Amino acid sequence: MRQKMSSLKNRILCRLDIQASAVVLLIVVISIAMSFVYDGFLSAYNIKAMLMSYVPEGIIALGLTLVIISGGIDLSVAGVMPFTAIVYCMLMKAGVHYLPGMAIVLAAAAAIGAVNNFLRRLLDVHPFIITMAVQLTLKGFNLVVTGAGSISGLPENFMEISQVRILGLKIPLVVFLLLAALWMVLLAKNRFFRKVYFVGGNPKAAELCGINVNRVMYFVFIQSAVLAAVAGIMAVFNYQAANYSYGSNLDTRAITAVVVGGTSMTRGGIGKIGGTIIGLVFIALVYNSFLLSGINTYYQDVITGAFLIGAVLIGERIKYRGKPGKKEDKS
Amino acid sequence: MDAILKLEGIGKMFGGNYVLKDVSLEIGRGEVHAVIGENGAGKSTLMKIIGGIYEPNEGVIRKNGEKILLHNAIEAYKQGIGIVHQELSVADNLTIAENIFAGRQPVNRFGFVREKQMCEDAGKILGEMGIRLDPREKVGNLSVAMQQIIEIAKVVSHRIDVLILDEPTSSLSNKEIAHLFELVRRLCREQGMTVIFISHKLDEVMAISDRVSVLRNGNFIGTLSGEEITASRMIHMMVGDQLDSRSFLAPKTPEGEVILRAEGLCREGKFRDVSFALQKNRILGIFGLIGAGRTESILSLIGADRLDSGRVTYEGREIRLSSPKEAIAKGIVYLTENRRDLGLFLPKEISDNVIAASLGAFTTKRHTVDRKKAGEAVEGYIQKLKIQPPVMDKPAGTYSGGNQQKILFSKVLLTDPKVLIVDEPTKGVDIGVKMTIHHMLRDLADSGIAVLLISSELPEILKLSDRVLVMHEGECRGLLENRDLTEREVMAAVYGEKEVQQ
Amino acid sequence: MKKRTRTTLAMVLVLALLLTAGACGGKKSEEGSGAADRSDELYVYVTFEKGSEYFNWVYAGFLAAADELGVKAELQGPADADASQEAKVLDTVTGKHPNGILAACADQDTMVSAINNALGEGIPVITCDSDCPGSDRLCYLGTDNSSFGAVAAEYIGEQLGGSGEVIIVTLFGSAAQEERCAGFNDHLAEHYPGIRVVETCNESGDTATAESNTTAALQANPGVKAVFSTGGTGSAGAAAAVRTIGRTEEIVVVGSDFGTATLECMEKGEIHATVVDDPYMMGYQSMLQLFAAAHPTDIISANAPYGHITTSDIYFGCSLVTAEEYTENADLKEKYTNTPSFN
Amino acid sequence: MEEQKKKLHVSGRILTLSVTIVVCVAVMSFLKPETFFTVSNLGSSLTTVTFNLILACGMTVVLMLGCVDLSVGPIVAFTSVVVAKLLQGGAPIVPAILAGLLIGSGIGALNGTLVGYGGLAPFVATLGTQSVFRGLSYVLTSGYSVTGLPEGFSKIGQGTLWGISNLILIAALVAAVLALLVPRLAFFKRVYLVGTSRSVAFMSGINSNLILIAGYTLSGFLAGLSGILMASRYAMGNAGFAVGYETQAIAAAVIGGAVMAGGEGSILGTVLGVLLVAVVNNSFIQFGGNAEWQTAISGIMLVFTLFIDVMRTRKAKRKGLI
Repeated sequence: MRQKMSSLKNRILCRLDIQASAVVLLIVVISIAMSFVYDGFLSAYNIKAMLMSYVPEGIIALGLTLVIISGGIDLSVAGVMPFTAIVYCMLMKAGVHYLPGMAIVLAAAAAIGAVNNFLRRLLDVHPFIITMAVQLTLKGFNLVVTGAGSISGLPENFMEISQVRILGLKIPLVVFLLLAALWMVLLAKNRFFRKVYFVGGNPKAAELCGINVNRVMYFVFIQSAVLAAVAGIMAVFNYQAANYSYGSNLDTRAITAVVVGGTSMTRGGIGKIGGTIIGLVFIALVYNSFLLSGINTYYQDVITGAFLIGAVLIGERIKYRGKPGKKEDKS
Repeated sequence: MDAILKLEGIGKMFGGNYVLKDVSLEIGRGEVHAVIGENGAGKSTLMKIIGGIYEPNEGVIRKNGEKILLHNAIEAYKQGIGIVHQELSVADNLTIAENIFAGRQPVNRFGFVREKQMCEDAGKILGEMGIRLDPREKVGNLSVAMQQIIEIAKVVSHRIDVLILDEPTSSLSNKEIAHLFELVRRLCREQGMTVIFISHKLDEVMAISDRVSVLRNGNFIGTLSGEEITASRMIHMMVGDQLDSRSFLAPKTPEGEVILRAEGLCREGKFRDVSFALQKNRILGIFGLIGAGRTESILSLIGADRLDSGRVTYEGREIRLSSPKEAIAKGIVYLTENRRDLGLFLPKEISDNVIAASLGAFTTKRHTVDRKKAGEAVEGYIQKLKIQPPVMDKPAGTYSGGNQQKILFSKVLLTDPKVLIVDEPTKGVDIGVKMTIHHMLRDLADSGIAVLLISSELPEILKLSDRVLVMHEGECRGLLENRDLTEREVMAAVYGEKEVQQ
Repeated sequence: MKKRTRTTLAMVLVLALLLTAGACGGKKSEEGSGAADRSDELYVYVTFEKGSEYFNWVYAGFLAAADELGVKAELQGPADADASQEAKVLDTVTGKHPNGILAACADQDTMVSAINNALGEGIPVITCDSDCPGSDRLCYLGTDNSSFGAVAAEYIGEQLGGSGEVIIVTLFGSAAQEERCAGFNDHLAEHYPGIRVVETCNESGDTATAESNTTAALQANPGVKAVFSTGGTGSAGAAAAVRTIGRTEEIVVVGSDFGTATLECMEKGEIHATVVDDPYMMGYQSMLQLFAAAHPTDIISANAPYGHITTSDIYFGCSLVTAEEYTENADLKEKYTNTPSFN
Repeated sequence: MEEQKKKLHVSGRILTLSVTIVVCVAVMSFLKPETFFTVSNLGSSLTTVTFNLILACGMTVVLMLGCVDLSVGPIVAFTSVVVAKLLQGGAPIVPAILAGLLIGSGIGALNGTLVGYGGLAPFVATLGTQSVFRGLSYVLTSGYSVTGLPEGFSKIGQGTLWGISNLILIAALVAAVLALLVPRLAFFKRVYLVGTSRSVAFMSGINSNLILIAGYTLSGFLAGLSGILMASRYAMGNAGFAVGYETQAIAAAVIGGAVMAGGEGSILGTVLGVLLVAVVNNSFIQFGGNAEWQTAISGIMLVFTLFIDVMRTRKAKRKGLI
C-alpha cells in the first residue's frame, strides 16, 4: 500500500511543478489586478498585442529550452536572429523569391548551429564561451553589412504575403503558436526529442545505453539556431525591414522566460516547453502591465530581475529541498 | 559443450601497464559462468571488453565461432551481448519505463512514443522479475537497490543471448539476491540465455554458477566446473601462493577510553537510532550491504548531511558537528568511498589533493601557502605509502584505483586525526595495496587513533574489526565481539535469527 | 511538505500584491489646470534609448504643453536602440487607444507598420527627431539635422582658417546623427574644401568607448585640429580623449546638444562650442500639433479625419553656443542646468 | 595528462599571447612609426583599456570558481551613480569612495549568496542582479548624468603621476597585487579547489559557500572601483555606463587562459588578453579600418586563441610530451 500511495503522490507532484504553478498563480493575480487598473487589459487586441510583442523571444525560447535541458546554453541566437533578418532582406532585394530565400537563410542558420557544436567539441570549452564568441562575430558582421542603417524596400510579392492574416492573427503569431504546440508535443512524445532528457540527466549513461550523444547535441544546437532564424524571418514579416539592432538583448529575455518556467540550469534534464511558455506569458505580462499602467518603466527591469531570482529560488528551495544539484560545479 | 563465446589471448593496457594479459576462456551456451578474482584482478575490464565498452589491445573475441569486433554498446547489443555495469547508469530525472527503454521506446509511425504500451511492456518485465513498481515512478525517488534492479531490467529487455552482470548483488538484500538468482536460472532455462556473473563473494558464486573462471592480477588461472567448485580451491586460485593471511590482525596495544559516542542518531527515511562508541587503539567495524544506511549515518554525524535527532559526545563533551570543516578541525576525519565525486580533485595534481584538507596547517602568518613545508609533507606520504609513479605534479585522475586510494589516505592522515572513519577503503583496489591498507589501519589504531571501518566485504570486517556493529535497512541489528567471529554468525545478525534458517 | 507549500503561496501572494499596488498607485491622475473636461485625454510619447538626456528634454516640453492643455502625457519606449522593441511598444500603446502618439523612431523603416496600424485605429501619429518617412505619419517635427552639421562645419571652418584635418564621432545606426554627419561633410566640401574628414569613429552609446576610439583616431592622425561629435555621449568622450593626449588647447572640440556632461566640459574649456537645437521646443510644439490633430473642427481639414495640423514638416533651427557665451550668459546656464525630472 | 595539459595550456597560452603582442607592436611600429610607436599613443591607448583590465581581473577569479559574473557592467554604472549623487550632495570625497567600494562588494556578496546558499546557477543569479541594478541606476537618475562633482574627485581619474595617467597606475597596481597573491594566497588555493569541484571541497573541510561569496565580493569590489574611476574620469555618474563590459571581460579572461570549468587561469594571462585585444583594435583604427568591425574582432580572436591552444596541445601530445 505504501508503495502505491507514494507513486500517486509523486505523479501529482511532478505534474504540479511547484515553480511553474507559482508563476501561473502570479499571472492570474496580476491579470485580475491589471484589469481593474486598465479595463482594456483583457481585451482581445491587448492580448494579441502582448503576444505579438513576444513572438521572437518565444520562438527562440523554444529552442533554448532544449539546449538548457541538454545541459548547454546558446548565446549565439542574439546574433543569428538579426543576421538572418538582414540576409533574408538582402536576398529578396537581389530578386530571390521569398520562399527559396527563406530556405537559404534557414540552411545558413543550421550551419551556424552545427559550427557551434563542432567548436564546442573541438575546443573542449563550455558552450557559453563558444556561443558568446559566435554572437560577437555575427553582431559585428551585421553592423558592417548594413553599415548601421536598415534594409527596406522589399519586393511587392513579399509585402502582400507579410500582411496576410490567418484567423485574424498575423503570420508571426500563428507561426509561433504552431511551433510552440509542435515543440511541446515533440518534446513530450517524440523518441528522438526525449533523448535530450537522457543526455541532460546522465550523459555517460545515455552513451552506455546506445544513445548517440554527439548526434543529439548537434541536433540541439542546430534546432536552436534554426529557430533563431525563424524569429529573424518573422521580424522581417512583421516590420518589412531589417536592422542590425534587432534583438540586441533578446537572449537575456528568452533565457529568463525559460528559467522562470522551471527549466533548471543546475540539474540537467529538468524542464518542459509548457513551463517555458508560462515563463514567457509571465514576462510579457509584466512588460505589458508596466506599459499600460504608466509606472516608470525603469522599475520593470528591477521587477523582472527580482522575479527571475525569486522564481528560481522558490523552485530550488521547494522542489529539491536544497539538495545540491549534480552539476552545481558547472556554471 | 559448444562455446557461444570464445576469448583468445585478450590483452589490455592502461597508461603503459598491462591490466589484462593473454586471457583465453570459453563460455558455454545456456550456462551461468562466474568470473571471480580479487579486487583489481581485471574482471570488470574483461567484461567491459566483451560488452564493447573497451577495445582490447590484443586478442580476438569469437561469438558462435566467428570473430566479432565491438566499438560501443549499440554494436554489442546487436551481437546479442548486454552488460549491467557496476556503477549505476540510470537517469534519475526520468521514469522507470523510460529508463528501461532508453532510446528505443515503442513508437507509432510519426516517431511518437506509445506511452501506454511502453508502460505495459515495462510492467511486464518488472513483473517477470517479481517487482511491484509503477513504471511511471521517477527513478530518482527509488532506493539504490531498486535502481540496480531497473538497470538489470533495462539490459534484459534487449533481445540478447549473453547477459553480463558486473557485481550486481553488491546493493541487494538477501531476498532480492534470491529473486535475482531465480530470474537468472529462469532466463537460462526458458530463454537459453548465457549469463556471465562477476563477483568476489564466493558463497553467491557457489550457489548459482555452473562453471567458474578465476583471474588474478590480469592473468587467467583456470576454469572450475561441477564438483571442483569449492571455497578453498577458489580462494587458492584467486590468491595464489602468496599467503593472504585472512586471519584476524590483533591489536597490539591495550584498549583506550571511549573518545566518541553516538546515541540514537536518526534521519527520516535513511536510518533510525544508530548508536555506537569508538575507543582509542581499537577498530569498530560496521558491516551491512549498500543501502543499509551506514554511509548516510556517518555523513550526518560529521555534518555533511541533515541529522534529525541523536546525541554525539566527543572527548566527554556533547557536540553537534555542522560541517565536515568543523569535524576535521576537531580531529574527526571521514575517508569517502565515492572517490570520484567526494574524494579527490581528479584534474588537479597530487600535492593539491593531499594538502586540500589541511590547508590551515600549511598557511603561514602572511596567509600564504608554505609550499616548501607542503612539498615535504606530500613527499613524505608518497614515500611512506609508495604511491606510483612518485611524482608531485601528475593529476590524480591519471593514477590507478589503488594509488588514488593511497592519495586519499595521505590527504586524510595529513590532518592527523583522533578519529578516522574509513568507508569501503579497499573498493576497486588491487590486492597488494589492499594488504598495505589493512596493516596501516591496524597500525593507526595501535598508534592511538579510534578507527571506524565501514565495509560490505565480510572477510575485511572480520580481519580488522575488534568489534562489529551490524546494520541492515537503516537499523542496528547487533554488536558482536570479534573473538574468532565467523561469517555465518554475522550474516545471521544481519537478517535476524529466523531468516537464516530458511 | 504541506508547511512549505503554504509559505510559498504566501510569498507569491505578497510579491503579486506588491506589483499590483505599484500598478494602481502609478495610475496617472494628474489633473490639468484650468482646462474643463479634457483631463482624461492621454497623449503618449514613444521613443528609443529612453533615458538619454536629449529625449528627456523633448518629453519635458511635451509634458509642459500637456499640462497647459490640461491633458495627460506619458513616456514609453525601450532603454536600448532596438527598433523592433520600440515597434512592439507602439503596438501595445495603440491598444490603450490614447488620443495621440508622438514617435521618435530608432530607424527609418521598422516602425512603418506599427505607425500605420495606429493610424488605422484612428489615433493621430506624428514623428519627431528621427522620422519614419515610409509611414503615413501626419507630419514630422525635427531639427534640420543637415543644417545642424553645417553650423558645426562653419564654426570649425572659421576656427581652423579653412585648412586642416577633422575627426567625426558619431553613433552608428542613429538616423538623426547620420544626417548631421552628412550635413557636416557637405558644408565642408562646399565652403571649406581645405578641411578633410580623416576618420569617423563610433561612440556606440558609451562614454568610455567613445574616448578609446577617439583617442586611437587622434593618435593615428596627429595632424588633426578639430573633433566634432554629433551626439551627447560622444561629446563627453571626445573631450576626455583630447584631454588624454593632452592637446586640449590645440584641438577644437565641438559637441552636440547640452547634456550635463557637455555643459561641464564647456565650463572647463574642454569643449569649445556645442551645437544646440531646442528639444524642449520640439516636444512642446509636437504636443500642440498632436492636440490639434486630435481635435478636428467642423471645417474639414487637409488630412481629413484628423484636425488642422500642418501638412509640411516642421524643422527647428539650431544654433551654436560657444563656451564663452555659455559661461557669461547666466540665464542660458540657468535654463540648461535645471534639468526637468519626472517619473 | 589533465594537469600537464593544463600546465602546458596556461604557460603555453602566456607564451602565445606575448609573442602575438610583440609581433603586432613590431609590425605596427614598422608600418606606422610616427603614429603608433609613440609614448603618447601607447600611453593613451593603455589608459582607455584600464576599466576592462580591472573588470577582467575580477572575472578571472570568478571563472576560477567555475562561475560567471554578468552583473559587473551594472555594478560599475550603479556605483558611479551613487558615488556621484553622494558627492553632488556634498559628501566628502573619501567616504563617498568608500561607500562606492562597499556597494560594489555588497552586490558581489549578494551574487555569491544566491549562487552558494541559494543554489542558483551563476548565469541565472548574475542575470537577475544585472537587470535589477541596471534598472535601479536608471530609476535613480532617470537617464541624466549626475554632474557637479568636486574638482578633487575628478583629479583622480584625469590626473597623472610621474607622467603616467592615474588610471594606468591603479589598474597596474590591481593587476600586480592579484598576480602576486593569486598563486600564493591560501584563499586562492581554496578558490582553485572549489572551482574544480564544490562537493569534494566541501568534504575536504573547505566552506565552499563562503569562498563563493568571497570570490564574487572581490569581483563586485573591483567593479565598484571601476565605477568610481569612470565617474571621476568623466566627472559624472551615468546609468548608461559599461553596457556589455561583462562580455569583454569574459572574452579577455578566456583569451588569457581562464577555463569556464573552473580552477584554471592566471591574472598575467588575462592582462595579456586585455592588452592583445587593445593592440589589435588600436592597429585596426590606425589602418583606418571602419570601426564597425570591432565587435566582430573580439569574437574571432576568442575562437582563434582557443584554436591555437588545441593545436598546441595536440602537437605536444604527438611529441609524447604529455
